[in-house]
Amino acid sequence: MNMIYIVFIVLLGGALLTFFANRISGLLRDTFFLLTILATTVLFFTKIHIGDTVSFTLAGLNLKWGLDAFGWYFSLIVLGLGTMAAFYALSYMKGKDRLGYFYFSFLISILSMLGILMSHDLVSFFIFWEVMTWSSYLIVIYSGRNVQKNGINYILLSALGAYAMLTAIVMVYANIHTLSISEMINTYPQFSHVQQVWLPVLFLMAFSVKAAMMPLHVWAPGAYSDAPMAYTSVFSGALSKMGIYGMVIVFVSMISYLPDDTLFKETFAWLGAITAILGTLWAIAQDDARKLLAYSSIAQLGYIITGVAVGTDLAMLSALFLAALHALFKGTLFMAVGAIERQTGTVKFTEVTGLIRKMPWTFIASLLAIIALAGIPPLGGFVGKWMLYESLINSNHYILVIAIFFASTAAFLYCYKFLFGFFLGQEEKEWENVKEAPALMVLPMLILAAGTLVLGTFPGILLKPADAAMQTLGYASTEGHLWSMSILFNEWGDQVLLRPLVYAIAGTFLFFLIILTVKGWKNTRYVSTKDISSSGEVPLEYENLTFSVNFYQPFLRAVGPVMKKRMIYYYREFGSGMEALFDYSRRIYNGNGQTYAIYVMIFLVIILLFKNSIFG
Amino acid sequence: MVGTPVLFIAIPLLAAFLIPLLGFVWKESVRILPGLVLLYLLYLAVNLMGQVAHSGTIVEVIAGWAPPWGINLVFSPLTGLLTTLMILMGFIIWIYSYRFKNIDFREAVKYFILLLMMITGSVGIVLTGDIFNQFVFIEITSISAYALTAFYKGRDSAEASFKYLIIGSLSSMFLLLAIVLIYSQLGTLNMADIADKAHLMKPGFKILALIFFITGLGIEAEIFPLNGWTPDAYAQAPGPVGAAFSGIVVKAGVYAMIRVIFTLFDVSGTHQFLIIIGMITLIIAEMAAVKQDRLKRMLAYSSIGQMGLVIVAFGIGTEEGVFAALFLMLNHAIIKSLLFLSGSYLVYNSTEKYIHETDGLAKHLPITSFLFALGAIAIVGMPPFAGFWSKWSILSAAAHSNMILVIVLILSVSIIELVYYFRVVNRIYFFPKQKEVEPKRPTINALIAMSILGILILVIGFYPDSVTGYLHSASQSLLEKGKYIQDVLSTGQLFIQ
Amino acid sequence: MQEILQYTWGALVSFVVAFTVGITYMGLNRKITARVQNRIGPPWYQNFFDVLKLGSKETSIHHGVMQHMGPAFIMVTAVMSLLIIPILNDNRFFPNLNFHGDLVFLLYIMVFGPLGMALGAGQTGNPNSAIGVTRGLSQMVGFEIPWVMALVALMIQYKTTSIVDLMNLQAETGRWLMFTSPFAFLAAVLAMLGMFRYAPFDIVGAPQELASGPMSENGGKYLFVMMSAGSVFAFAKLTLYVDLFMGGANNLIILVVKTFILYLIPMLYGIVSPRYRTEQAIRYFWGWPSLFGLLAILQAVFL
Amino acid sequence: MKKILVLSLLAVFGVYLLEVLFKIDFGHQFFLHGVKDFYLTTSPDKMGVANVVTAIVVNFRGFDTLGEVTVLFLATTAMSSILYKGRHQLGERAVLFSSSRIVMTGSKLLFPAIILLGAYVFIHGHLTPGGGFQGGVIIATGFLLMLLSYEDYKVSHVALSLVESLAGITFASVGLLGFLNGGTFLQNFLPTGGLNNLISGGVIPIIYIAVGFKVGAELTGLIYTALNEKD
Amino acid sequence: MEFKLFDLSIVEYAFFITAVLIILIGLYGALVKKTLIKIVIGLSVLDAGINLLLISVGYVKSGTAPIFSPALIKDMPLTLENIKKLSEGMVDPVPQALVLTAIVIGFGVTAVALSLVIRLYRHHHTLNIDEIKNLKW
Repeated sequence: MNMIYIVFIVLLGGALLTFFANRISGLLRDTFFLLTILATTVLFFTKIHIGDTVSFTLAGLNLKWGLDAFGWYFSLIVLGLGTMAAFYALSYMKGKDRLGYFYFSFLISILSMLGILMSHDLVSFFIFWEVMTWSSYLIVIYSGRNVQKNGINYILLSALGAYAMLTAIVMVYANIHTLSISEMINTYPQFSHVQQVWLPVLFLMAFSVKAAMMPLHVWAPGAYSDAPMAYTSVFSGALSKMGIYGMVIVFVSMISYLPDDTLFKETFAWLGAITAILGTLWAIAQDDARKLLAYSSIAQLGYIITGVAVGTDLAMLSALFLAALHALFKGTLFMAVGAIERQTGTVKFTEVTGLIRKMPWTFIASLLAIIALAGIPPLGGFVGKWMLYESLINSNHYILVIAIFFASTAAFLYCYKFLFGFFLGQEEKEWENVKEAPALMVLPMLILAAGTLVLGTFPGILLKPADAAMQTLGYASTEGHLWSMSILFNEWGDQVLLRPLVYAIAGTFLFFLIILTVKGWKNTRYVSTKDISSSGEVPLEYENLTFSVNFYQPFLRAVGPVMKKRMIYYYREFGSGMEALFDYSRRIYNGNGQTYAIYVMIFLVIILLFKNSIFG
Repeated sequence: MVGTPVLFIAIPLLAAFLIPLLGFVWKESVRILPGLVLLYLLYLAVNLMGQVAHSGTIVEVIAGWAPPWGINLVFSPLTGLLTTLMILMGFIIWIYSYRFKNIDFREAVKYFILLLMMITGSVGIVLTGDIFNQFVFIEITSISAYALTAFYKGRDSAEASFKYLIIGSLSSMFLLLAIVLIYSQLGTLNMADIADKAHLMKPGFKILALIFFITGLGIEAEIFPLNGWTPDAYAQAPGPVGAAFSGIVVKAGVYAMIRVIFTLFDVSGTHQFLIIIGMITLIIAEMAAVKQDRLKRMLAYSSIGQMGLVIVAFGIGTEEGVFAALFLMLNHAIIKSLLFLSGSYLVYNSTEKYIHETDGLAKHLPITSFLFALGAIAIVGMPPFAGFWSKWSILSAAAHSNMILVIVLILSVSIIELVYYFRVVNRIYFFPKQKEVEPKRPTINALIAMSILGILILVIGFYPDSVTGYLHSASQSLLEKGKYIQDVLSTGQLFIQ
Repeated sequence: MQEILQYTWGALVSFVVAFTVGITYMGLNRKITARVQNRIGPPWYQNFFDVLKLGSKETSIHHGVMQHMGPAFIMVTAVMSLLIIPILNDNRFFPNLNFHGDLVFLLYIMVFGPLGMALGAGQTGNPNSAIGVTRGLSQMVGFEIPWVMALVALMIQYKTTSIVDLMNLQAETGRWLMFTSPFAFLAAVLAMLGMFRYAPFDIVGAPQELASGPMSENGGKYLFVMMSAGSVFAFAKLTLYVDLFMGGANNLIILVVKTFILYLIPMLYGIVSPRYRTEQAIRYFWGWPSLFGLLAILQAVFL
Repeated sequence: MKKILVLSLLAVFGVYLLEVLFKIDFGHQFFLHGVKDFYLTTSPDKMGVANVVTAIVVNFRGFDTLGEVTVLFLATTAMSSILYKGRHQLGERAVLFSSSRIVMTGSKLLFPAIILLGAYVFIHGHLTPGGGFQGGVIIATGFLLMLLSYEDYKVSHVALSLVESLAGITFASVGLLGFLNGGTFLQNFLPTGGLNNLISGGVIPIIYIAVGFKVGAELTGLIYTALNEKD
Repeated sequence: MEFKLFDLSIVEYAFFITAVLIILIGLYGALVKKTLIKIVIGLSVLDAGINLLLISVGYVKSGTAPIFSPALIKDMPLTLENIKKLSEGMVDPVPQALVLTAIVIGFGVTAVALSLVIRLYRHHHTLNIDEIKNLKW
């Protein structure tokens, strides 16, 4: 039996075992869960090699699964983050109910993501896509909060996208009578012009939903914040990347054939940029950490989409790099929020402050992740951002680069809000007894955060598989030309040597940190944050010194007009309008049997009157 | 040789006549006998299916008169498939309703007779090769359905039943008119014979007969303006009967209509008409379902919508389209029955059957709720459950016929469908339970019945090949009109006395 | 090894130079402001004493680890930008890391400091610090736009992202970019007003409103590091402008003269200006300066 | 408004229906290959049934008749199911008539004659006009007459359902016997006898007698159920 | 055959016209009348109309009943030719058989309908169909 089958069987079987073990004992369930994900990871990375394929026939359709370098790159994200989140989940979910259900959905969603990455035909791609949708939907509604709002929004938009994709798939199938993705890509140039335009549009609709692109992003804030954080890290870090995965394929294999005057790429790049900007602005306005991170995810995915849409070597490389990196730091951040939620019971910046001394490890992980998110040099985020900017400038997207830059500058605001809101500021009495999260939660965060640190200096570790992935897509190898282990080049030949820069930064930082710490070490003592000089007075105990409400009021006032109405407002208007229409339509059934009989006669008479035109 | 198709009619009739008698002897036999009959028929159906797959259509003449003079039963891959499906659904519904609600002996006698007859009538509609005989079976089915709709006394069931009856009477009127028109032209009632001679009819007769057939059978097939009775009847009938409606009766109605359109009259434009009418049915029904506040009405509207989809798929008219339609009929029978069966335990003790009464029942009825959720996910076409494959086949059939608009409409409507199903599932799982609701634990029979359906959904979902072979031969047999005529008309000569 | 020593040596020397010049400029600023306002003002070397005083003061309290790290972050920014920005046209004397003076890297390392400062200030628990920080960060989003526009305009016009390349270009042609790309220069200079946080953009640490904003709670060694970093960073920024727009400098004296002339712009503008509120400041930067930036890009693309 | 709508709908319907019907050459069936000729010749020739309609009803289209009987059976079942109110409420007359002695006596006199007429009609179904249905209806009128005349007239439910079921079973079993005899369902397996003899036509009289019993019992049951309905 | 208003042949179609009129009257009753009983009556009338139509379709001009009664046969030997000759003068027996079935079915439906009316009256205490609208939308 082929290893590919075995991986899927292990995952499915493990999921079911976990589900049923829940009835027997919690320990057994946890063991199964952990074993399943570990076994999958190990089997996947040791036994399945790039190039392996299996094919079989189901319902008269030829289905083919296999692994290529491109899929491998993304499965790295999925399984890496998935494993970490699994460890994290063990501790995070402890004591909650319906755990069998949660772990089952978790594993199934991992399975579906691997399935997507290994599908070489459209039907299994779609099947796994839908499985991914509902398995993640199950987790979104797991908490039972706002299911009717956020859950439905999620499933609704996902279905919208999935059905758009399904339309495209059947169009392809009807045209070329085969479902193979590579076949579709090969024959794409021979499609009619209308189809050439519509196919990518429909596919991209599906992918944009998962990648939370404007204007299909409205599900994301709710869904991300409603799912348990152990899963949201996967959700935002890995699952949304499936959208990116699809987008890359569509852009490389279809849209690059379209004539330039269709403005396809431009539109998409701009949609990505607008997503980034709006996501950032809305993230700034949030008081709920989960929402903040959700909007931030939208924004980050916006960068990635822009990179994909621009599609030059460097842009694509940056998009792939950012995709992996986003998994690392957003995974960390969601986990951190989860840890805080678990330890304090709230995730509102307006409620919890000053945790830095209570949860130092969480803070360190968050700090690293935030620095990576902001794209500040010594960490991995900078590498991705640098490549993105350079690629945009190199490929003459001048205004786009400004837009992206605006978004990433504004991102500092919410980055700071995250750190300040939770960790800095006043240490309130209410949170005096908060403890650091258990090691099983902290370690995954730290590992992921360390990943960003390593990648900041040696991006080549990740760029190598990314490069291999791009070669699968038909790009030439860019190693040595655009990147090496720790050097980045742009397409004009300018370069950034990361190592000396990082060493210099680290050296300076440590030097001054040591100076600052050592100087007067003995005499400097820690005092409570209450003990401050407020206009020359020491404030009293009960004075409120926490600044967290209306945090960025001036800024939001400046960008006010943009943020007057959220996109979801228009969706809601549309939705309620439709529901009113539906409600009106069902009044046809007015309850009177005679009326129904008259309908029968009307139907008959209409057909009789038009029989010549109906039955030619 | 385990039997012939006529046993599908004869044995249940015999049983139905026997049940009152046996009731005098042993009361429990009233409940058991229908099950035994159905079990035997299931065995028979499966055997005959194998035989048909092996050696082609079985045509059985009645009373020894060859077609077109006598009545004949046709057990082709298509009718055999539908028969098997109906018997299977009937058997499952029997398991489910073995001890459903606390009805006394006298009621049980009537309930099981009527249920058995409804199933038999539907099977007869499918099997028979005679147009008037089909009418008789339609009436058998309808009368049992009226009575079963009005079975519960405490509700507005009589109202629903009366509406059904008015429209059903119109339906039988139209059918008879159509039969009159055909007979006045051709002097024959055998379907194969009519199909063979249809070109001899004056065009006016042909079109008018077709229109009457479409109207009359459209009522049974729940086409849009003709389906006023449907939601009421589905909602007011006992749960298993609702399942039987959507799993059995409607299927028979659709089959009759499709047989008329595909085999009897080959009028151009009918297919487009089917697509349009099916589409309207689909859209209106799904729209009406969204704002329903009663569970069973919602399911009923959804059922109408699915039937519209089936009709659209038939309207596509290609082998793929017919395949898709049959697949959808199969899946819909299984899934919607599961929804009705599990749904009626979710609103078991309620009189109004409001959706909000199901809030938070997942904790109290875990398996029922799970099966309902499974059904909901399956019916909206989420892979890897059964509904996906039928949706896929419809879409690919439409795509092969270049009906992009149809695809888009079907999918947009699917989104609506998804919304209202998931809303209900969410309520069941995540809303706080209403205080005054007293959930009733399903009996072991009910659990078995629902689980069988759930397993079927999974089996078809994960391994669609288990049914696609039969469906393909069925769809071919529907489209091979000449072969049908030949099969029926050539068997006869041997049997003349 | 020798290279590393050389770099370190260069870094140290340039640090000292930048520190001295920066502090002097600040002193001059105080003096000139005072004179304009008809006061006598402190002597120009007053700031040296201030810094020395702060450096030698003993700090006895702190509010947590970020208070140590914040100033270190700021210092990193200052030092790194100094290392990246070529100080003189001829690199031999100050052979820093400027052999790849990449503009995008520079842009990012320049926001490292504000973030560090914000973190350090946040740790202190003083609400005024946080308020100041939010204002500062908001304002930063404002002025970064014209600033980036100007830089992008330069980059695309000359197809390079390296400062060194731009300097060489000016040296070869002999034309300063402030004349060949006047809109970029205008945008950059207007952005510089915000960068220096002098009036009218001084709401971040407005003493009358905020009791000195982010800096409150920081005294002694912290303020010492911050002040030195600030002065070094100020000099680095001015040098960058000189490098980019004014042809760089061949020796230190020319550099000092050019930077001082440049420094006069925010200083004088600030002296005669009232104070903007944060959102006014942001809107200001998104108004004319950004328009200039846009024009600069258009010029770069079409001319 | 509704009336106008309905009238116009009906007008259109009627016009279209008549338009087609007028194309039929009334009284002249023009189809050549219809089934009726076969029936008309085969019935007396091969089956020994003089009444061709009976031959059609019971044999050629006997399956329809089985269904028809089932419909009646279902109608009684349905009616009693619909009107059933619980185990103790049945058996009381809802409608009471006070008839005069003349009516009562007359009914008593007429009743056997009616029953006899009914029996005659269904026994001679294959020879003369009439048959099981007609005979059954006549029998039922006899019971109706009694029920109308006597307010305490009772028909045994058990007996009714026994007759119903047995008659139904007879019909179905005769059909099955034909089947088991090596032929097809409802096939004649008895000698046909001579035309216009009482004992002729094979199974046809047997079935028709069963039908007569069944229809009589069912119609009586229907009337009885409806009469016993009490508000 | 064309339909002319003043053609005498209209008499020949009296059966059809009457049948259709009865159908329409029945339909009118079922569709317009408010009382449940009247609706049921309408449906019965409708049935009657259809049955009449069905019968008249099978009519053969001056045909006899399809019964080979001794009076008809007289002393003719029952050869196939004779039977054929006799049968030519007979009306079509098939519609009669069908009508028999249709009547019974109509009867069954009417019985069910009436029992439903009883139930409805018991439940709603009215026979007006406009007031029996608990189930809608």
